Amino acid sequence: MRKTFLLVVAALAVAAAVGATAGARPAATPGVTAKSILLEGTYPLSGPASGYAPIPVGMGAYFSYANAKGGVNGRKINWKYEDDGYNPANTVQITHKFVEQDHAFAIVGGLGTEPQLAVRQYLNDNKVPQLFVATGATTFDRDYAQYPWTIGWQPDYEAEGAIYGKYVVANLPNAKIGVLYQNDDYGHDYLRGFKAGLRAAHQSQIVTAQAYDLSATTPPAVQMAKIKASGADTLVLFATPTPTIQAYVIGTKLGYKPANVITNSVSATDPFLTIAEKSGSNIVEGTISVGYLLDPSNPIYNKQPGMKLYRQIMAKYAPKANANDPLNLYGVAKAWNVVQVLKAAGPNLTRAGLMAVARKMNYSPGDKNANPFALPGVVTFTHNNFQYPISQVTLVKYVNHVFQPQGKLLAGRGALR
Amino acid sequence: MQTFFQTLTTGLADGSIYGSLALALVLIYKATEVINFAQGEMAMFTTYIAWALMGHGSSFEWWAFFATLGIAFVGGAALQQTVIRPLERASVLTAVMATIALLVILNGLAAWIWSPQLQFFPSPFPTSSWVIGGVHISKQDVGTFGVVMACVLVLWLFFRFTKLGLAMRAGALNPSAARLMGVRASWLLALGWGFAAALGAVSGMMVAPTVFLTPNMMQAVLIYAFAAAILGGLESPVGAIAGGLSLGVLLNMLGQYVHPVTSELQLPVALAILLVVLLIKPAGLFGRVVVKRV
Amino acid sequence: MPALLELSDVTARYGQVVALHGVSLTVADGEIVALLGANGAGKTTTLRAVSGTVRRTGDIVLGGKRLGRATPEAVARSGVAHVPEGRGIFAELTVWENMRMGGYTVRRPDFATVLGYFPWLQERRNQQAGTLSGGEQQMLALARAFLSRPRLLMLDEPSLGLAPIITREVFRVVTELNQKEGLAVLVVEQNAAVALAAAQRGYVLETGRVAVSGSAGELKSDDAVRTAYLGY
Amino acid sequence: MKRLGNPVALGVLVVAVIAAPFLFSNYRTYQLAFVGLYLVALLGLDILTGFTGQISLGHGAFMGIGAYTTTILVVDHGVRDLWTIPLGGLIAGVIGLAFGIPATRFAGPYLALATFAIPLAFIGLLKRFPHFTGGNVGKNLPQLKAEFGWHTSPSIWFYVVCWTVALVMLPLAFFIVRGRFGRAMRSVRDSEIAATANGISTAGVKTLAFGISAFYCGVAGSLYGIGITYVNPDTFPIDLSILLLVGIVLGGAGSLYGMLFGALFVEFIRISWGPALLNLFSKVHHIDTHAPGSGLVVYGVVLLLVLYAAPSGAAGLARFSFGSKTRIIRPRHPPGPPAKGENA
Repeated sequence: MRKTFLLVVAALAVAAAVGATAGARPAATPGVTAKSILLEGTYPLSGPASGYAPIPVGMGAYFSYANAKGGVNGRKINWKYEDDGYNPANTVQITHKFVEQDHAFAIVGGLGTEPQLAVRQYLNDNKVPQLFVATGATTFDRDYAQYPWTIGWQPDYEAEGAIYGKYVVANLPNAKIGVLYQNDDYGHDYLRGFKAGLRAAHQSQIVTAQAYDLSATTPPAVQMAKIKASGADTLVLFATPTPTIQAYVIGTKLGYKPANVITNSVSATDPFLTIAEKSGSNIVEGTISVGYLLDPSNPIYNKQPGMKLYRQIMAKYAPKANANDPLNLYGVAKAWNVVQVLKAAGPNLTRAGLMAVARKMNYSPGDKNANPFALPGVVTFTHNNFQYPISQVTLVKYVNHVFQPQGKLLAGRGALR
Repeated sequence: MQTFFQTLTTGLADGSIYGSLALALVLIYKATEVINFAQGEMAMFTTYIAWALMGHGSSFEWWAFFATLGIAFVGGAALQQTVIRPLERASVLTAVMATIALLVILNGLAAWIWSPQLQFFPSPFPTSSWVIGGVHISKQDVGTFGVVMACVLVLWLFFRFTKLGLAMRAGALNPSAARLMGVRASWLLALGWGFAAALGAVSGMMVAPTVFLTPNMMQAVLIYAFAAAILGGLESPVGAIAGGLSLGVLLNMLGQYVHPVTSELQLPVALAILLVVLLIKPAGLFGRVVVKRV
Repeated sequence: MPALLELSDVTARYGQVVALHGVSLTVADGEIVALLGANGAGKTTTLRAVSGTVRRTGDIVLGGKRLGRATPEAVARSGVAHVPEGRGIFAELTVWENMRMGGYTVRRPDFATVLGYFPWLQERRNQQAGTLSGGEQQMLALARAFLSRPRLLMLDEPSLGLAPIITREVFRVVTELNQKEGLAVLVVEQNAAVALAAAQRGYVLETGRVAVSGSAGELKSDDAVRTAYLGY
Repeated sequence: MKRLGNPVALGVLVVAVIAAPFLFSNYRTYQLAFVGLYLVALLGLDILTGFTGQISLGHGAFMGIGAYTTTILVVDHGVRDLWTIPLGGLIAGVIGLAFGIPATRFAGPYLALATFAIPLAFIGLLKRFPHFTGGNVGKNLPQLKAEFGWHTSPSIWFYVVCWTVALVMLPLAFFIVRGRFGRAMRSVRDSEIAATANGISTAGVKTLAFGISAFYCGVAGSLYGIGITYVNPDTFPIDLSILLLVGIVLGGAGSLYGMLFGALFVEFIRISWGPALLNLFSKVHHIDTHAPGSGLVVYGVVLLLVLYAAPSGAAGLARFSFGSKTRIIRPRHPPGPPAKGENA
C-alpha cells in the first residue's frame, strides 16, 4: 500500500521540480529588450538529415559579426537553435517552447519542409514570424495570403524546375529525357516545375520518369536500369544528395553514358559531385545546374568582395567550421538578410513591423544594397503578390571539377526587373 | 536476359553484405542468447575508423583494412566485457535495451567525432565493369562478394579446425559442461563479440563505397540482416549466409521484374516474406527447434 | 597417505535454500571413495561444491591448493575432472570433437592410451555424440574426463539410466583406470552395492550432513546403511 | 475498489492533475499533457511487456495508426476530434490483435525482431498510398478548441483531455492486471511451460495482451496526433518504439504506477533534461553542446546507467526501499550458469 503511494508522490515531486523552471516574464514585445533581440530556430542536428547541421553555425557566425559591429539599432542579436532530429513531433514541442516559454521575437530559418509544415499553422495562429524557412517547397512562398506570418527565402524548387524546362526547350529541343525524382513533395515540386517549363509542346520529350523513395534501403539501381533501357540521352536528377550521387555511380556501373545530365541545385554542390567522381562515375563532367550564392569551394569566386568578407567572418567567429562548405555560406547569406530586415523594421521593433518589411524587400545591385554573398546581380525582391524573396538563378556547368556560370541571370518566377 | 545477370550479381553482392552481418548476429545470439541491435552501428563505427586510417578516405589501403579488423575485434570483446557482461543475469528486456543503448551511443559518437556530413569511402575495386556477352558485371560487386565470402570462409575454418574454435562451439552449446573442461566461458563470449565486430567491419567497409559514409548508413542494411538471420534460423551460421544471399537476390529481382514493388515497398515485402517463413518454420529454414525438457 | 582432496565444514546453497550444512570428507591419492545417500541428501551438491558450480563456503583443498573460491574452469585446470549429472556430453558435436574438448587444457592429449581402454570409440569418431546409447555416452564422458589427465575424477551417478550389465562394465573400467593409472575417484551413486564393491571407503549423506563414514566393508556390514541403502 | 488500484495513490494523483495547470506555465501544462498520453501508451506496453513478458519494438507504429485514424477522420470526414480517440484505439487494437496471432509463435528475441519490422513496414505503406494518408507531405489537424463551455487556452484544454483519458485508462489497466486474466498473463511471463501445463492458452493470452496494448497505444496515438496537429511518416520513426520501451524499463516493467516515472522520462529527456544535462556537462569539460550527435550520446549513456543502477526501474527502487522480496522481473537465467537451449 505504502509503496505505490510513495511512487506517486515521488513522481509528482519530479514533475514539480521540472515545472519550477518557468520562463522569464515577456517584455512589451516578446523577445525584445533594450539590449537584445531573441531569435530561435529548429535544425536536424541528429538523424538522417543531420548533414544540414552547418547552416545554423554559419548564421551564428554572421550574427556575432553583426553584434560586434554594433548590432541592430543598438540591440544585440541573441541567436539560439535546437535539434529536432527532422521529426515534426519534436519540432512542434520545441517551437511551443520557443514561443510560450522563451518568448522568442521570431522563428528564423527553420529547416525541413515537413517540420515547418507542422508548425506553420501554430505560428500563424499566435502571430509569430516564421521568417525565411530553409526549404524550397513552393507552398511557403505561394500561400502567403493564407499564412501571412510565413515567408520563404531560397529559390523554390518549382521555379528551379521551370528553368531546367526552359533550358531544354532552348538548347535540347529533341532530346529524349529520363527523369529520376524523389517521390515526396521535394521531387514533385521539381517535376511539376520542369513540366511547366517544357510547356505542352515538349512534354513528349520525357520518355520515362522513375520515382525513388528516400526510405528505400537500396540505391536506385532498378530505376537507373529502366532509364537506361528507355534510351534517354538526357538524364535529369531531382533527388536529395545520397540517391543523386548513387545515380551517377550506378549509371557508370551500367555503362550508361547520357549526353547531358541536369541535377537539382541542392545535390549539385562541389563536395557531392567530387564524391560521385571519386566513386568512379564518368558522367559527372558537364552536369548542368543552377546557383544563386557564391560557392566557397570554387576558386573563381575568391576575388569577389563577398567571398573575402565571408572568409573573414568564418575565420573569426566560427574557426572550427569548414569554411569551404556551401552550407555555411548559405547560413551567412541568410543571416545577412535577417539583419537587413531587422534594421529596416526600425528601433521600436514589433513582429508585425518585421513582417511588413519582409513583405516589401528590395535589395539590388542598383541600390548598392544587394546580398554580398549572393552571385553578382541577384536581387532579393518581394512586393505585394510577389512573395519569392530570391527567384533569380544563373545556369552553371560542371567543367573540370568546378561549376562555371553560363551566361546571364534567369528569372524563374515570371517578369522581374 | 542482360538485365537478369546484372540484377543477379548486384543481388549476390547485396546478399553477401546482409549475410555477413546476419552471421555476426548469429555468432552473438548462439553464444549469449542476446540479439545485438547495435551490430549495424558497430559496423558503421569501425568503418569510420578505417576511413580515418585511410587518410580520410583518400585511397583504399589494405593495411588499414586489416588494422581495422584488429581494432574491431578488440573493441567488440571490450564492449562485451564492459557493457554486456554486468547484465548477464538480467532479463531479456534489459539485455535488448543494453544493445539499443549501445546503438544510440555509437550513432551519436560517430556524428560527434567525424561530423554527420556525407563522406566518400574508397573501394578496393575499380568501378568499371567487365562486359561479358553484353552483360555489365561490376567489378565492385564481384569484389565485395569475394572479400566477404573469404572472411566467412576464414571464420568457418577457425571454428571447424582450431581448438579455440571448437571450445567456442562447445561453450555455445552447453556453457556449464564446457567450464567443467577448463574453458573460460566469459572469455569465449568476449571472443564471440570480437568476431562479430570484425565481421561487421568487413560488411561496413564493403558496403560504404555504394551507400557512402554517414552515421546512419548501416541502419537500413541492419534490417535486411535481421531478416536474413531469421530466414536462416538464428541458430545456424550457414542459414544466416544462405538467408542473406537469397534475400539479396530476391529483393533485386522483385524490384526489377515485379511492377508494384516500387522502392518504398521493398522493405515491407522483405518483412512479409520473413513473417511467412516464420509462420511455417518458427526456427527459420536451417534452425532446429529446441525441445525443452523441464 | 596424504589426503588428495580434503573438504572441511563445507556449506552450499541455491538462492535461499541451504543444501549442505558443513560436510567434511577426504579422498586419498589413488583411492576410490563412494558418496551415498537418498535423493536430495546433497550428494550432487557436494561434487558441485568441489567443482565450484554452486555458491559454497568452507575449506576445499586439493593437493595442498585451496579451491574454496576458484571458478569451475580454474578447478578443472588444477586437475579435477567432473562428469556432471547427465554426463555433460555435447550432443551436436561429433564423438571425436567431444574427445578433443576433453583434452582442451592439455598440450598433447594422449588419445592412444584412451583408445586402449575404449577401442570402440575409434570407429564411432565422426558420429554425432547425441546418437550414442546411454552406456556409450557414459563411456565417452569417462574417456573425455581421462584425457584431461586429472588427479581426481568425480562421477555423478554413472549408473543413471543404464542396464545393470552396462553399469558393471562402467565400474570395471573405472576400477581399471584407478589401479593402472593411479586415478583417485569420488563417485556419487544410488546403487550402493555396485559403488561399495569398487570403492575402498565411503560416506553416507543425509539432509546435507555426513551421517555415516568408514571403509567399504564397515559400511556394508553396518545395519542402518544396509537396510536404508542395500535393501536387505 | 481494491481491484481498481490503490485508492489513496489514485486520489493523490487526481488532486495533483487538477492542481497542475494552476501551478505551472502554459507551456509546462502542454508538456505535462504529453506526459499524460505517454502514460496511456506505457500502461498498454507494460501490460504486454511487463506483465506478459512479450517484448515489442513496434508499438510506436500502433500510436501511428491511432494518430492517422484521427487525422483522416477529422480532416477528410469532419468527425469531431474527441470521438475519434476511442476509434483510433479500436482500430489500432484490432490490428494489434491481428498481428498478435502470428506473433505468438515467436519467443523472446525472435519476437523483438519481428516487431522491429512493424514501424518500418508501416512507414512504407503510408508512403505507398499518398492520396489516402497524405504520403510524405503529411496532414495538418486543426488545433483543439475548448468545448463544453470551457473557454481556456488550447494547451490547457489539450491537458484536460489527455489526463481525463489517462485517469480513466489507469484504473482500467489495474482492473485488467489484477483480474484472473492478469494472473494468466504473469504466469505466461514467468514460465510459458508451467502456464500451458495449467491449461492456460498462452497463444490466447499473448494475442489478447497484444490487442490490449495496441488499443492503449492507439488511444495515446490519436491524442498525440491531436497535440502535434500534424502527422507524417517521419513523426512515427522506430525511435518512438524504442523510447516507449525505455520508459517501461525506467519506470519498472511490471508496475503500473512506475509508468508515471516512465512517462515523465519519455517526455522530458529529449527536449528538456537531455540538453540540460549536456549544458551541465559542457560547463565541467568544455564541449560544443550543439555538436551533432551529442544529444544521442547523453540519451544512450543515461539509459545504460539506468539499466545498471536500477534494472527494475523506479518501481523496483520503491519496492527495494520497502524491503519487499518480490522481484519485478524474474531473472531469465536461474542462479548458476545459464542453462542452454531454454526456448526455441
